Amino acid sequence: MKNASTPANFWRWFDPRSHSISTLGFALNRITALGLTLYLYMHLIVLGKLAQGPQAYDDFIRLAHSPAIKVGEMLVIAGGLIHGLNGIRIAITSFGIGAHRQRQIFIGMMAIAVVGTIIFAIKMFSV
Amino acid sequence: MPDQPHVIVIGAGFTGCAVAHDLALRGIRATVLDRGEIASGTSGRTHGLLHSGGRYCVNDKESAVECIEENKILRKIAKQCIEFNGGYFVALNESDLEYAPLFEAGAQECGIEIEKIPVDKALKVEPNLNPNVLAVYTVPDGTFDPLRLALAFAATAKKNGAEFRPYHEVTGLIMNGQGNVTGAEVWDRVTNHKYKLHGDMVVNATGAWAGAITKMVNAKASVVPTPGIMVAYDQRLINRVVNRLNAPGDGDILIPQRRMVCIGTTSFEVSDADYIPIEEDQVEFMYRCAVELVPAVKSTNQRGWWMSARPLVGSGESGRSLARTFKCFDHKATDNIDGLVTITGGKATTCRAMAETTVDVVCEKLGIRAECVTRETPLISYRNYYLS
Amino acid sequence: MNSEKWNITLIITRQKGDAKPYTQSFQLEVDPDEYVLDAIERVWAFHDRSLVFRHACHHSTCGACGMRVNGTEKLTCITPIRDVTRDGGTMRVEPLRNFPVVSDLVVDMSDFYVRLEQARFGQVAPVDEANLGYEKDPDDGGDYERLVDCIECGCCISACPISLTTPEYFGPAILAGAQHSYSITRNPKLLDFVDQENGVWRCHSAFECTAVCPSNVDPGWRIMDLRKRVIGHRIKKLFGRK
Amino acid sequence: MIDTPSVPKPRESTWLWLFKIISGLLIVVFLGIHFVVNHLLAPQGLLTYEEVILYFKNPIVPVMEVLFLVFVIAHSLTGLRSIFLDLNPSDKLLRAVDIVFIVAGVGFAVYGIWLAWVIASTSV
Repeated sequence: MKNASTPANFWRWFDPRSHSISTLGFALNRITALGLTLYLYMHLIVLGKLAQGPQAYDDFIRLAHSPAIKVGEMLVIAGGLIHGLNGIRIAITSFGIGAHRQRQIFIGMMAIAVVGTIIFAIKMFSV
Repeated sequence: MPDQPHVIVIGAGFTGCAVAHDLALRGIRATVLDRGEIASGTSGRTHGLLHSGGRYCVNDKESAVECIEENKILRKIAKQCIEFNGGYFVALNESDLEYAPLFEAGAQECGIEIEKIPVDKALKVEPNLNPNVLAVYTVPDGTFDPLRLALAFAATAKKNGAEFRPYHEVTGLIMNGQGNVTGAEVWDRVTNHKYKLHGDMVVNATGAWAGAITKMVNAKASVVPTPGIMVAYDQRLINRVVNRLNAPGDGDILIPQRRMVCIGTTSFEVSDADYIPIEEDQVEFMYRCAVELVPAVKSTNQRGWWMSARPLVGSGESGRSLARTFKCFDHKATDNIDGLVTITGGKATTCRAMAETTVDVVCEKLGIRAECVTRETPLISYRNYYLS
Repeated sequence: MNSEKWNITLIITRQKGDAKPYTQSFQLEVDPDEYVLDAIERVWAFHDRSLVFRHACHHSTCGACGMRVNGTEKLTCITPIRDVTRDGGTMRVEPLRNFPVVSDLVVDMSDFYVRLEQARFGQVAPVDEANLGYEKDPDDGGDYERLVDCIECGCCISACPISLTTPEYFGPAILAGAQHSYSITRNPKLLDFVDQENGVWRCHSAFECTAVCPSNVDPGWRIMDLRKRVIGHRIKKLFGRK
Repeated sequence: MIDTPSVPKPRESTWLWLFKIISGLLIVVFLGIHFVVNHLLAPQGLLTYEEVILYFKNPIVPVMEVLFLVFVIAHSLTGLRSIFLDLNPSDKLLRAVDIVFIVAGVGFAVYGIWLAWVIASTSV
């Protein structure tokens, strides 16, 4: 292959220059995927405290009420919504549904993600 | 084979590629030089009409016969590059109708299969045709993809041993002590270095630029670069070529290509074909011509306009009356310079025949006996050109 | 077209041999309705004969002149200067991405052509083999989508974020070509060909290819359709049907 | 002439891709169920140890949570593998990563099932 790939090419997908809106979906999907994976395994480890009895868990939950963690949770919810809704777009277009309208679907999905995140934020911070 | 004769072909248009193809099949080593890539000059910019010969069957029977013969051969050997949907000659006024009997007689004489079909039938097949059409003849016209036709010849030539050096510009010809051409001075524009290339013979297949090459050795080639304008519109309104049924004139052929229709063309002479500016009024004129044949052009957007410089042979007469046939000059005979053969004139449809004639001359001069087999040799896929 | 004149700066990426690429600027007076390729050709004709660029038909039927103009893939022969810059503005022309550069604005498309050949995509076809697409909505450019309008210009490969990451990825035109030839021939070998790491699964639905295609082709949709066909074929095979 | 080549090692095939997509869609479904169940059973949120233990008393909950976990792990690892392919690993490296992913996936799934079992069997 004359145009051989190098691991450095991996970083190229962060390059946002002159791309149409659906590429944003691609980049967002990758970034949220990495973020959510990180969260998932951290979350699993944290839940291990449940096995250590009430003291360990409740101590942790108290810690979780700090604003920093709340913002983190917001990010997880936003990331989950973006990844999930964009994933639905990729899935249905791959099965031949709406491939001609994917751009509109993408915009619609992202609008839902934004609205969903706002609703969660209001709920979370009003408690 | 070290003692295999070596021919340098200048120009990688239709003619140059077809010459290389023919040389390779006859066992002659060919090196093709072009300052651009394949078909970067006139060839790439052709209208793309695979002529049936109908256009020339009244006034230029020699060209018409060449066209129909080569039309049939190309459809056989280069099917991959040709969209063969047929074509129409349509009459739109009394003068066109008066031309019809001449057209019928000419077509018959030249062996072109034409058929007069009812107007309503034609309108059913091509609903965008001018509804006021008075008479319609079908002809075996087709459209070819200009770049890919040249590439198919080049690919096959390459497979058979020819070498292509694109972006290698010939800056001079090498002469020996006897005043004969023995090679070319070349400028490799990719790496920006210059070198000399020696050969047993140089074929000047530069079409409209043939005069620029022969001028390097003070030889003559009576070629007149005769550009014409073409304009493309962004909808595929017809699937068949639509010709105006009349003596060849300006803006009388409308061709479907990809998702477009293209109208052409005009005819005027220039001295240098390197850059030809577009004349605004010609674009508007083409638009009016296109609308006359297919009124729906009004609802389209212009997609592109371009100029293409035909290499017409002969001088002193105006463009339209110059014959569309080709000419092969052996400069030994015309200027007493050995080792240089110029092929020019002609049209894309007849490029294989032009190559055959040229290589016949080359073989005779080199004392090689080899039959031309390009008529029967199918071209391999054009994409193979890019295989190293 | 009118007699309006613009002064623009044309910035061209140059590269010779193995030397490092650099940019060169040219001040040009242009008609804004001229095409970008006309300006480039004029630079070659009147300013610098060493400029190497690929071009043939000058009306979007051959696909030789795909380049990046101000960061977006354009077929320069049909892109009016008016669409990409303004009077006094700049016009930056670079070679396509994701292909090795031969020189200046020319890229090496041999791998691309080999893969198109492997996908058995024959793209000059008479009418009855041509209309295998769909009727596009008027607000999406209208007209009928036909893959035979693909001119192999490489714009989709240059625009594709996956091709940017992985040159081994087949890329939009090739997968679309495989979809087209499969819908004509039903040759299961084509499905095997695309059912792999660098094939149809690598696409991540950015649809850049469809956005930049100068020829009204929708490779994105065709890749999605090909996925559906590969899945259908695999499931049928799983249940022993061919 | 160039023929369509056959591919001996697809590295990513229909099945893996289909698995990724379907597990993704199932996560969406389970997440929906999770929200509904959560809302019905614990409208105040699960903020204390006791609440969690009580929540897990309903037999639907551990089953749902475990299924959800399994699909999330599967989806995350197949997804990570896709991203890893962008680094153009050699076949050997990819095989090693596959093994690590399988071991990690099974490990986390077992751990999650154990955790759910511990919680469900704990009494307040």
